[in-house]
Amino acid sequence: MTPGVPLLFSAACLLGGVVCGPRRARTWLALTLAGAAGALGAALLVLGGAPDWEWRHGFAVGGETLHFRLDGLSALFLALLGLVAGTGAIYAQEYWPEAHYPASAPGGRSWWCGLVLGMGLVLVSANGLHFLIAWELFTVCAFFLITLDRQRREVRKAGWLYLAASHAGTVCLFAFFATLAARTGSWEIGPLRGRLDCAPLFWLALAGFGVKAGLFPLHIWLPAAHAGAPSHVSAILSAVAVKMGVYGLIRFSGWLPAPAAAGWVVTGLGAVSALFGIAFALAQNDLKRLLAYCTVENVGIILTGLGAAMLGAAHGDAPWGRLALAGALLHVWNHGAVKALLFFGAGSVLHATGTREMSRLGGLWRAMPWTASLFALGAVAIAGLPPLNGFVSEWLVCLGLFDAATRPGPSAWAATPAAMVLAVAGALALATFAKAAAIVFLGAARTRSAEHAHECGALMRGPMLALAALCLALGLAPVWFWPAIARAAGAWNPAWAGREPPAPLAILGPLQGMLALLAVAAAAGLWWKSRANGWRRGLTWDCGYAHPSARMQYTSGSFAGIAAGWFGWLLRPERRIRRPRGPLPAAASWMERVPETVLERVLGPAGRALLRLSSAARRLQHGRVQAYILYVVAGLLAVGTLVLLGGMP
Amino acid sequence: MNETTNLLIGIAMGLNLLALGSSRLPTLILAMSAQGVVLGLMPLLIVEPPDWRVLLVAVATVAGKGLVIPHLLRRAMRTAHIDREVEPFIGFVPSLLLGAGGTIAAVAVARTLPLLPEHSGSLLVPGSLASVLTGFVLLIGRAKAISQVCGYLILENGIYLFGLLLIHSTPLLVESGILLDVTVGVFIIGIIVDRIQRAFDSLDTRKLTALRE
Amino acid sequence: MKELSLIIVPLVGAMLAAAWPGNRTRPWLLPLVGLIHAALSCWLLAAPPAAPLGAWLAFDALTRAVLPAVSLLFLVCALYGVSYLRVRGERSNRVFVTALLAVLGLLSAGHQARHLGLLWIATEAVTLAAVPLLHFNGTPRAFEATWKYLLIGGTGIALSLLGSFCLGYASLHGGGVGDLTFTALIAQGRGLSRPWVLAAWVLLLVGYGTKMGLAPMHTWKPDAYGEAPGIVGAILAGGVTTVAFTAILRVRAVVSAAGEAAMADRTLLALGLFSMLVAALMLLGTRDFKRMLAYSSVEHMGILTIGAALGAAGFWAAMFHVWANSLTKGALFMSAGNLRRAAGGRTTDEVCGMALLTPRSAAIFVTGMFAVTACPPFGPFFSELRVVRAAFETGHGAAATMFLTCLLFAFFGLTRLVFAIVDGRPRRTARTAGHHFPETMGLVLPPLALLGCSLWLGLWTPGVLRDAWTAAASQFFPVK
Amino acid sequence: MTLILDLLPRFALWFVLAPLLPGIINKVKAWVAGRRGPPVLQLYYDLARLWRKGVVLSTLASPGFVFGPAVAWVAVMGAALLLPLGPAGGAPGFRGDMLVLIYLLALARFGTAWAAMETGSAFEGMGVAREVSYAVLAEAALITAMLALCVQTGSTSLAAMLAPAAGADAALLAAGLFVVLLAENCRVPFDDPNTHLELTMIHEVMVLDHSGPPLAVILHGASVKLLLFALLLTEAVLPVGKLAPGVAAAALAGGVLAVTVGAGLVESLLARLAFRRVPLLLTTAFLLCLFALLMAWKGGA
Repeated sequence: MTPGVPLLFSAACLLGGVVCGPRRARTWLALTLAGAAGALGAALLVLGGAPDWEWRHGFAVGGETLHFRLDGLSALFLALLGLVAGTGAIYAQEYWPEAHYPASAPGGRSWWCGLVLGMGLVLVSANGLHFLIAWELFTVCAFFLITLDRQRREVRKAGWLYLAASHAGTVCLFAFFATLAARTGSWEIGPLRGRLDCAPLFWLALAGFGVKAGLFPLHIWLPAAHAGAPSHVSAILSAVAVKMGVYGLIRFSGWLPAPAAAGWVVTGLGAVSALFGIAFALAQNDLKRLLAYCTVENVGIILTGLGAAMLGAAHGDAPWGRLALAGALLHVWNHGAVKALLFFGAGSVLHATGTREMSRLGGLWRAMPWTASLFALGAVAIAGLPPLNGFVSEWLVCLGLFDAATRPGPSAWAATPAAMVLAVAGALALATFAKAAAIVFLGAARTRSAEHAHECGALMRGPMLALAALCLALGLAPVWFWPAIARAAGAWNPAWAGREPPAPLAILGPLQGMLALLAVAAAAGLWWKSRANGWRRGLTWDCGYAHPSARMQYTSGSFAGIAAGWFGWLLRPERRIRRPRGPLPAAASWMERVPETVLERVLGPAGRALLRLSSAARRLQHGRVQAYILYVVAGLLAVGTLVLLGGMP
Repeated sequence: MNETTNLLIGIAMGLNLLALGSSRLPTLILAMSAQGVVLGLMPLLIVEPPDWRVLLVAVATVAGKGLVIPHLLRRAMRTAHIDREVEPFIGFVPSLLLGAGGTIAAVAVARTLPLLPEHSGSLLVPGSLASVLTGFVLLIGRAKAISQVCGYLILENGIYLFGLLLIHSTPLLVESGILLDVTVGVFIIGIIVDRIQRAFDSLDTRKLTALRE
Repeated sequence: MKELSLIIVPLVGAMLAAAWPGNRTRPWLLPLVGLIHAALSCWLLAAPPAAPLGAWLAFDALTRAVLPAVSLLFLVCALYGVSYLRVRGERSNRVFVTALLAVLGLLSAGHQARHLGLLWIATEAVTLAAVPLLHFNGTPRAFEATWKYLLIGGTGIALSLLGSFCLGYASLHGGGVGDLTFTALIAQGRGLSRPWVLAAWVLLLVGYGTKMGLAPMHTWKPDAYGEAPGIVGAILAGGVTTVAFTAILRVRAVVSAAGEAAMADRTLLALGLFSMLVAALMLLGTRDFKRMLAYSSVEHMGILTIGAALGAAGFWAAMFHVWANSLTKGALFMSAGNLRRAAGGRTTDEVCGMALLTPRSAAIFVTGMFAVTACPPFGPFFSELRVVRAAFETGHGAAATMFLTCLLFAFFGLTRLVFAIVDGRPRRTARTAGHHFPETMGLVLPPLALLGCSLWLGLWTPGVLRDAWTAAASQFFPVK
Repeated sequence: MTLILDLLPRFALWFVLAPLLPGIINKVKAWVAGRRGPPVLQLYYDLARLWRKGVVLSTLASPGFVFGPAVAWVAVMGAALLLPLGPAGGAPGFRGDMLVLIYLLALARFGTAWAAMETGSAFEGMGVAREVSYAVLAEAALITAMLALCVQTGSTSLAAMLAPAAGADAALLAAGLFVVLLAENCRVPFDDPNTHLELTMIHEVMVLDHSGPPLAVILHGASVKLLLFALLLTEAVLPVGKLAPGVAAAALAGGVLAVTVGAGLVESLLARLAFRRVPLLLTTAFLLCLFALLMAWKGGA
């Protein structure tokens, strides 16, 4: 079967979903699931070995005839899209039901299908104009999804920020595609590796796609949007929408010749994103903001891999480049699955307690054992710990970097610091997720709402279980997924096509399996032994405090304090402290907020300067007609001067 | 004939200065209408012998600019009970200086422009430029709506003067169309001035600044 | 004959309206005439008549490429106007309907004029005919806006008259007979006297630029658009400005024939970019959503001007943009009018929560906002992207960068303002006003139809339009 | 099958020998202080006793309180098995196994941290916060050391990396790794295993609430980790891969013993650092490793 059939089916179902979304929730769910399954099916067909699907039709949209293409690279992202779209749709049934959100739930369903459709079209478009249409379609749909809860001011602000930042990126893409079209004479996009004059365009793509990908320092929109959006939306945003930016970068770095410095810059930006993203994540108190910053980190890891791959490609298609690229591509999947799982988990917590602030949570494992254990699994995976999937891809990327570092040559100079930064970022990620999982789920409940939490229902649990299973599978049997990765890598650089997995990956799988098995066995054994020895329950000893109270627990701020302090120059936390004074101190308090530094310290002042300029310009429109006529005269003189100056040869 | 036309144009330029220097609105209106009449007579001098179409244009101009429009403006002035420009944006002395300087500059600029031999000795181009400039100074520098209308009309006079360069080649249809448009335009301006007087109870454009950023 | 009917039918309609006795039935003349006009112009679009060379009035390629857009816009506005005037039943609409029809007739004349003087007459007449439309509301603010419109517009139009004379003199001085038809002027070409051509270009550009609303001559626009009824704003922004634009294009052709194409393009580009910059800065801070539309119009006039400066491809894109902008802007003006009346205010200080109060108009307004800021798949996206591409093709990278930056800033301003109005909870006073003003089909369907047209234009630009634009482009940029 | 046959004896070796090291350190400290000190085998006794004891569980704790130590122990053991034992070589031995080793240590850290956080105790939270934070710097130093070894040998497999001796940079590497060893194993000057002031502890404070078999597993895991680092340091510096099996075994044992004694001496002679000075020392270790890397590069080029 050609992949076109499920794709067409999928598009039809999603269109149906857009139409019937507002009215019929059940039909919508069926259609969305069918659409997601269709997309997934098409992607798996291609990844499984079917030839690239290419389809042209004389029918013109916007003056350009239809041209679609599904190759290994787009199929890789399409599979992720199908997965998250389906699970998210199910999750939303319980998380954002009509009964609680009568105003926004119906619209939300249509936007969801629109978003999925838009992203799908981005992936299969082989025409720049259509690519841009689909790009903007999904951007706008995502905006309306982020602002589903638009009665809340913070959500509206976050939505606008997203829209504005996205548009800034889109404008770069306008320039990118327009220049590309101007240079090649056609809107068609495809492999142009020989057109060396197109190489500088990569910088435009980097800026345009970098905004969407959340590359530091273009990530400004990301935390607020992810935190404010409903959790199923956050999940698809982080798992897939952000990856569209990554897709664009990978796609066009593969199709266009890259400038000489591109590999260096991408590696550097990736490493910086990874480090700073996770530093910000560690300092957050808002669970969903933490996850959002963690997305910045993971995109950084992916791009570090991509940058190394570009360096490798530039240095005679070095094999280590292939390793790094494979790691980056696999990390796209891994991060997608894990981050969707984590956002679903965070949504479950939010649903049960009504707050995202970690300092108001705690001890949730008792009420929500499923959510707690699945979130823990996700935390281990995203921190890149064996035996789960996050480790496999990070390991591949690092291996590529290490291999590059051991070869003499200039690329070693890029790979070595990148490897070190990734290691540090990994350690910080561990701290971040130890904190997130522990503060939220372990210990005692810090507030009443946390005390009275409840476990989520089957419709929310099911998608989480599915994603967790996928994480396990990706971690324990990476070799199964290798052909897909190899296919995508071959689409990026034909020199790296080839299905045989790199030798160490074949060993890593069984090793991880053994490790998992042993861990489970050891855990069970220790559990059994402890029980056999006899146990009794008592208050936390804590060196003898008689009345440990929930407020004495370490909070997210105190947990992150040490490491966040090292990044104080970057994070610039705002503190409001009332210290206890005197022998009988009044109430003391400590409030800390970690601002989005780039947004509030850099773009904020720049924006205010722009607004000042604007208000200066607006003062010229002061209502006196005499001055207006003076402006006409001034215009006359200016044009006259221009003509006179131009007249002089 | 150049001497006579130049004399008339000289008078028109003098009237410009009168319009710039006077604080009294009746004087301003008078200067404007007198200029209109003077210019209206010009085609009769330029085209020899004057044919019926030139006659028509001349009569229409004199009637429009010399009679109808001044009448409208005087009426508006009377209903608004104003006869003075009190606080202009550009004072009278600076206006005069600007006007005089502008006139000199107009003569200077006109010298550099390439002209047909039959126009080379004429004051048509400098006169036209001087009037346009005067019109702009009045439009920019005066606060009363009536003064601005006068300024606009002086601007039109200047353009009319320039149009005389083309009097041989412009077809009647175009000429009369232009004339009609100008007349209707001024008529409508008159109506709006009247409406403004009723709506704001004043003709001071300083009060017309509600629409702003 | 059909060409002349385009002018005569609306003018006859205007006379009929002036004489028509019934205040309730008179508005139906608008769609009637609009329909005839649209049918005629579509017919002419599909089957263009031969344009005689020396004629003063002709339906040439440029007219064919632009006038049907105006016609279509007018038809939809007329349909809206019927419902609108029913809402405003308390006022006599005799002058309004008459003037509106006269504007249509004069616009058609202006578009077809191939004589500089005639073009000037038509433009001036349109300016004057629009005056009663502007102060239809009869408020002091409306009179103030009209005053400014008249004075600034009058100044501009006077300058363009001076420019026309200069061009005539250029012909005389160059040894011609002073024939002001474009055909003759272009034929004289390099024979035109260069200094006078340059002077004429400056004056005509600034003069018609004032009419078009290019910065810094745009100052009348926010006042006029802000105070006029939405439908008038739509016709001013989508119709009257296009006459001025085509006038500039025709003059540019003369200047180009005189060998000054590079200079003309440079000034057009500078003026267009400056307009975009000013509009973007204004949009960033303005708080009044009707004035916002005016500034957006300034921005789009800048885009047209830039397109006109970028050779054949840019010209083609500009033709496209005339259509896209007219139709989209029309939808915005109408829905803004609905919002304005339902909310009883116009600034963000007074208005919010319109999505709850008038959901349909608000949805159209938001969609139109996205459309007009070049979000696909609406028309403006395609046209603006083509302008950008043309800029890169002709090596104007810096101009394209500035163009895109201005677009971005304008987007910031527009979205901020629009969402401030649409989101949130409506104020109590506005809620009661909303009950007096239900969204009837007649007030919602026309803007929706325009948006539909904009969408259709973008996604499936009809072949006949492409042909028309190509023909216009090849008329002005003959293939060497 | 051969793999398992190969792994089993090594596992036994690690399992049995590891608890010896803390005993040696304590003995050294006692000698320096002029005391007799606890027997070298003290930890064995402790472990055996703990293994038989009952467990007190905090009312707040979930099953993760018990699972955490188990996972951590498996991870440390796994990491240990990846390390080649000189002549015995690395059992699986594949490219990139040194990264697996580092990440397994991280997993172990996650396990113990998780278990500590279970109790909701402020002290344990404090310990975990310190542990995971200082690990960031320690890991930077460790990975740099690994990079230096990789660059030197041109390989990313532990067996190949550790076979030859480190070159000119051996001293730098040894110093850096030694500091990392002290930090990762919570020895003086980073932590004081013998202190009773909870506010100043890292590792010990994390296990405050553990008891019985879980505590035994934690303590055993800690000793394995100590041995692992000692061995890593030794193998990085000595050319064990190039020696005859017997000599190599002796060299290894001697090296480990020297490192252990060194740790004991440091512990006797130095006081615990103030916490705000800890990052400084770790950064110094990182810089030492970085210089080693640079020298390795220079040697390679």
